[in-house]
Amino acid sequence: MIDVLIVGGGGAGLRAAIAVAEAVKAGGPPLAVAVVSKVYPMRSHTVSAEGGAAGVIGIGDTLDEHCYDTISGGDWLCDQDAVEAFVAEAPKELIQLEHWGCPWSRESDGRVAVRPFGGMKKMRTWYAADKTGFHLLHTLFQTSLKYQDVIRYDEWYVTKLVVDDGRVHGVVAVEIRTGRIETIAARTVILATGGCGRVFPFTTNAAIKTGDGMALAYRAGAPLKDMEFVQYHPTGLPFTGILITEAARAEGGWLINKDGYRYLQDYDLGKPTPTPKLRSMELGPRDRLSQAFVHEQQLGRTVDTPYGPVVYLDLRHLGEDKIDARIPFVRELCRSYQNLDPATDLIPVRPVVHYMMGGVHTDIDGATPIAGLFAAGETACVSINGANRLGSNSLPECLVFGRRAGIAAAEFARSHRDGEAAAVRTQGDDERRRLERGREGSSTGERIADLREEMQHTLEGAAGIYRTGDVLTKAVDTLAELRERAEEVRIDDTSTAFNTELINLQELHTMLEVAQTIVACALNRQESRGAHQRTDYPARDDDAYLAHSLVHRAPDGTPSVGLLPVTITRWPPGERVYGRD
Amino acid sequence: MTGAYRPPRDNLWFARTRHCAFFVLRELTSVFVAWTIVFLLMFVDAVRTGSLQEFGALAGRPWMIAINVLALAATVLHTITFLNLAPKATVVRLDGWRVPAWMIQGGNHSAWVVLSVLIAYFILRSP
Amino acid sequence: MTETKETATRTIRMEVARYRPGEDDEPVFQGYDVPLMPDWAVLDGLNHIKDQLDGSLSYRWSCRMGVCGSCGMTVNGEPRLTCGTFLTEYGEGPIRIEPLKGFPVIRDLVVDIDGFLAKLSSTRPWLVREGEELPLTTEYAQTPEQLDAYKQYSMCINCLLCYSACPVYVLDPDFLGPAAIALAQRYNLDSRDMGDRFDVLNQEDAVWGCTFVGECTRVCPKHVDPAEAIQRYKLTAALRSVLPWSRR
Amino acid sequence: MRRTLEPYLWLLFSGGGVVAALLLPVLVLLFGVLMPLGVVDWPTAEHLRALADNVLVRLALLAVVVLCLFHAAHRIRFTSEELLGIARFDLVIAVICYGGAVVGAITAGLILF
Ligand SMILES: Cc1cc2nc3c(=O)[nH]c(=O)nc-3n(C[C@H](O)[C@H](O)[C@H](O)COP(=O)(O)OP(=O)(O)OC[C@H]3O[C@@H](n4cnc5c(N)ncnc54)[C@H](O)[C@@H]3O)c2cc1C
Ligand code: SF4
Ligand code: F3S
Ligand code: FES
Repeated sequence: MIDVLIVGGGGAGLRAAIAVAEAVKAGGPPLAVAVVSKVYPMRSHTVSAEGGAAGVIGIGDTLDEHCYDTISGGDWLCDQDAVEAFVAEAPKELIQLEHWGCPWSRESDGRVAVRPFGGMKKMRTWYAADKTGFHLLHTLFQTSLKYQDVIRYDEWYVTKLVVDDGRVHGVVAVEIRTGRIETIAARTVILATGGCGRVFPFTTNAAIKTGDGMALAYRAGAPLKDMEFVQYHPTGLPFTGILITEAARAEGGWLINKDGYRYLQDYDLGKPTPTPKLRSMELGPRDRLSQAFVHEQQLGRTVDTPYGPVVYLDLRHLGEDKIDARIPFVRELCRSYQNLDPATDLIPVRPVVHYMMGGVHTDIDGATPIAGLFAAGETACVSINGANRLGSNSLPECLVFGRRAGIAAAEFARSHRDGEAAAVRTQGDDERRRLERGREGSSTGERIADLREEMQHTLEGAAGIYRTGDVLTKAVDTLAELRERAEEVRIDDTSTAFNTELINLQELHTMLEVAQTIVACALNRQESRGAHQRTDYPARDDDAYLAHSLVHRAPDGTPSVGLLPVTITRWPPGERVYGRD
Repeated sequence: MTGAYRPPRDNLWFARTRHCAFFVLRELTSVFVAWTIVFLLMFVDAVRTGSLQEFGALAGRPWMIAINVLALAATVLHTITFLNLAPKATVVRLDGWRVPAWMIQGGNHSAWVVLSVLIAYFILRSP
Repeated sequence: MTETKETATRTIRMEVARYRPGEDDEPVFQGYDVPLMPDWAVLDGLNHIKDQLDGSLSYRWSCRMGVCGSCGMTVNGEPRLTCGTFLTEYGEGPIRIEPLKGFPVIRDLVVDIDGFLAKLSSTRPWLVREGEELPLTTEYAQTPEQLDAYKQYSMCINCLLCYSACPVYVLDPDFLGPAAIALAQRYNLDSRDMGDRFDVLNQEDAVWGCTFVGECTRVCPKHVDPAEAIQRYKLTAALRSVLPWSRR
Repeated sequence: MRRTLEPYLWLLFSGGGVVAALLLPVLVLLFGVLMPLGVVDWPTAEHLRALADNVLVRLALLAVVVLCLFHAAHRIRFTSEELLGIARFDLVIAVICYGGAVVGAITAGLILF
């Protein structure tokens, strides 16, 4: 019997695991803590975060300013109590990571260095060159090795939450290596499974980001929140979708169109200055920058490539030395994947799906409405990101709420020491039978990949940067039909050992489920706010929609959307102003 | 599940890549280092027992010369590889600045040349 | 990934090692023809096989940007990250894809790396402090020069190409190996670390097993230079053995 | 902690490597190639004797011989194990290799002193 079972070994999951292990070390009855992850923890997608992690340390910066930037960046859809807690704890978490050995970049006097970042009024983004997530994840993973009591289920894929009578009792998981299907009983479960960028065709997200945790919670009866808010990052490499970090602009990079013109000045984002200015031009928020791209495209001022229209990111004026010192990974990526050198060439870029603001609805301690079930990291929606996340807020989010969820789960496990429910075994058996059927093979039916592609293009068409009611309505039908077709797919792999086709099939199901919630929420929100832009409802409508979307799974499996008020503490809704002082 | 596949030992691993072959060559120079020492000891023995004549005759045999030409090639290879790799173990930092490998290597090779000239001078200078 | 608008007129042959436990006694090669797209990495070729030709092929991948470390395989005899190795590097083909050498093969291109994780843990790869911790309001000071002293060794993505390339490891799986030692050195050389890893590193199967083949450094995609890390620790350990009062 | 002799052997190996690198090529070149070929003349017996009678020179020679032999023994030990896959007999091989070096060193001592 596991006390705290964490699904996911990325930034949020590992931080939660260490929090529980430390709580045990600090005294009280011992707790069995386990991390289940479908990849080895250090392969989790946190590894690819580049730019940095925000936390107030600089002189002349205040917690309130970080709150305000976050809330206005999120177009007032953030829960302000959560933002306040987040902003207050972020610096502590970043220092904690420093104490664990994270190689933060430094000032010459030995203090941690900070850099500017999009939408932030002050310099408060900590960074480890441009491999922040990589260093953060490896520091967490290596530190977690110190706690030998943390049980690890590496390369186990969770397919189901066992929930009975409103309370979680564990998970059903496949050991990928052997194909063994097991029910792992647990007093509490923390979902830290990351985002779902893979429901879109063109994304910075890794293959593993298929929204599993969201679907697990949703199927188990927990609501998802704000699923319509999908962040496009303005600068992805055209073929691969590899991210060119915002740090490239923070260090002084320019976005130019096909005429070499810094087009952002036409979109109320300020006037061009030779050196970067905070909260202005290239350092505006991501939603606004990605929207500007679409307008440029409509004006015919983008450049066509085999992989779609692009604009250019110009880093040439920064010079080789600065590029190598501050953003070496950008240069490495451009050289290996785009065959160009940013010191001498323009980088072609276009907006790319990057981050999910929405996720499993939780309170400020990561608790979901299902007793014993918690969520943290990108898979959760504590509502600090609102309608648009600011770059460098999400790594600290993983840390702050990973820790909070860990502590809350430990607390819950200690106070609810009752045993497992009878339902656990039957639910586990049903799930095993279902999965075993997926290994029986089938030479008829469509290919998993084809359905996946159809889903991705449906989403891109309907829930892209700009949306409209008609297309969304059609997408609802397409997705429903795809779900049916996904029940009868062709299966080539019938073996038990490392059967990745079985996993891909489960992922297709979870992605379809998540895709339906995205489209349903987008259809329901008849206004434009942050990353959700409806051409048929171009204005923000605070009277009707200053509220979170909350989506439940109806008994027939379709999403049913409602609204939940936003928590406002000290910052009443206002206009989002960038580049104007 | 039946077990994982464990590939058998590859007896020709050193022939699979140029780099591995070169590594083995580098290591095998040690045989010639040993030979050179044996040869030198024979020489010193000849000097001390006054049998230089016989030694000279032996050293002049064609096969002996052939071996020593090989030994020369091997010891030179040893020198070059060994001096080039030395900076790996000895990272020198001056005031935080890391002395680049090529400088250390350059220094090593210069020392080699100077020492060789000195030795040749002491051996060859007429008394 | 976006749909490729250009259609490939040419294809390239990929010969992929297949091993199904229980069915095969040893790996067999299976050939597939994939479109020779100018931008495709070897991994894109594998994904094409999996998606369109044969769903039963198993291999690991995730980030496809050279940072998660999961897609290492042997490509035409060389250990490579398949997401960063392009089809066009191989001219007319064929391209032979095998699992990383030196590890037990679980299935097709998937190898067992648990041994490495155990080794990594054994070197205590975390920051060791003694005495009072600073409160969570202050960081330990570290100058850019002090950061530089270990930074290179902290870049390891655990892709294990170095193990696969190291003949010593392939011949003797007990060898602690390049990446684990480089990561131990990453902490040893960190100005904030007070730990001591002499007991683990000064072993015949640890630094003394390395005969400085140097292949680890040559194949490392992240320029970690594990060969250097190991030789440096040999010097440290040797000096410490003869000068017992010198620490580090 | 298990004690190991490896650091000491490695120091001998490295020292020997440096000495061999710096000194051996010129010596083989002169005594093994150029003199036997008659490109340069052999030095006179007196000159050589005078050199060899100098205690410092003899001590230095002994040091060179010992270090180089250990260098070679160490490499031969590992290379033979790697090439032939006989690492499990390491103990025996080590005894043979380093034993050879010790015998060589004693012989050198006898010749020199
Ligand atoms: C390219 C890129 C750059 C970014 N840069 C920044 C940045 O500079 N600053 C910033 O603040 N944020 C950045 N982000 C966002 C940030 O990195 C992510 O939001 C964050 O890392 C998510 O962490 P996580 O712990 O929630 O999930 P992940 O790190 O994605 O981990 C998910 C874990 O869940 C496991 N898992 C998932 N499903 C299952 C299942 N069914 N069964 C078992 N295990 C499962 C996975 O194995 C994995 O271990 C970036 C994101 C991307 C894609
Ligand atoms: S040292 Fe280099 S090759 Fe080895 S695991 Fe680390 S990154 Fe990969
Ligand atoms: S290849 Fe192997 S032998 Fe040493 S230098 Fe690298 S670990
Ligand atoms: S897929 Fe992540 S390193 Fe290649």
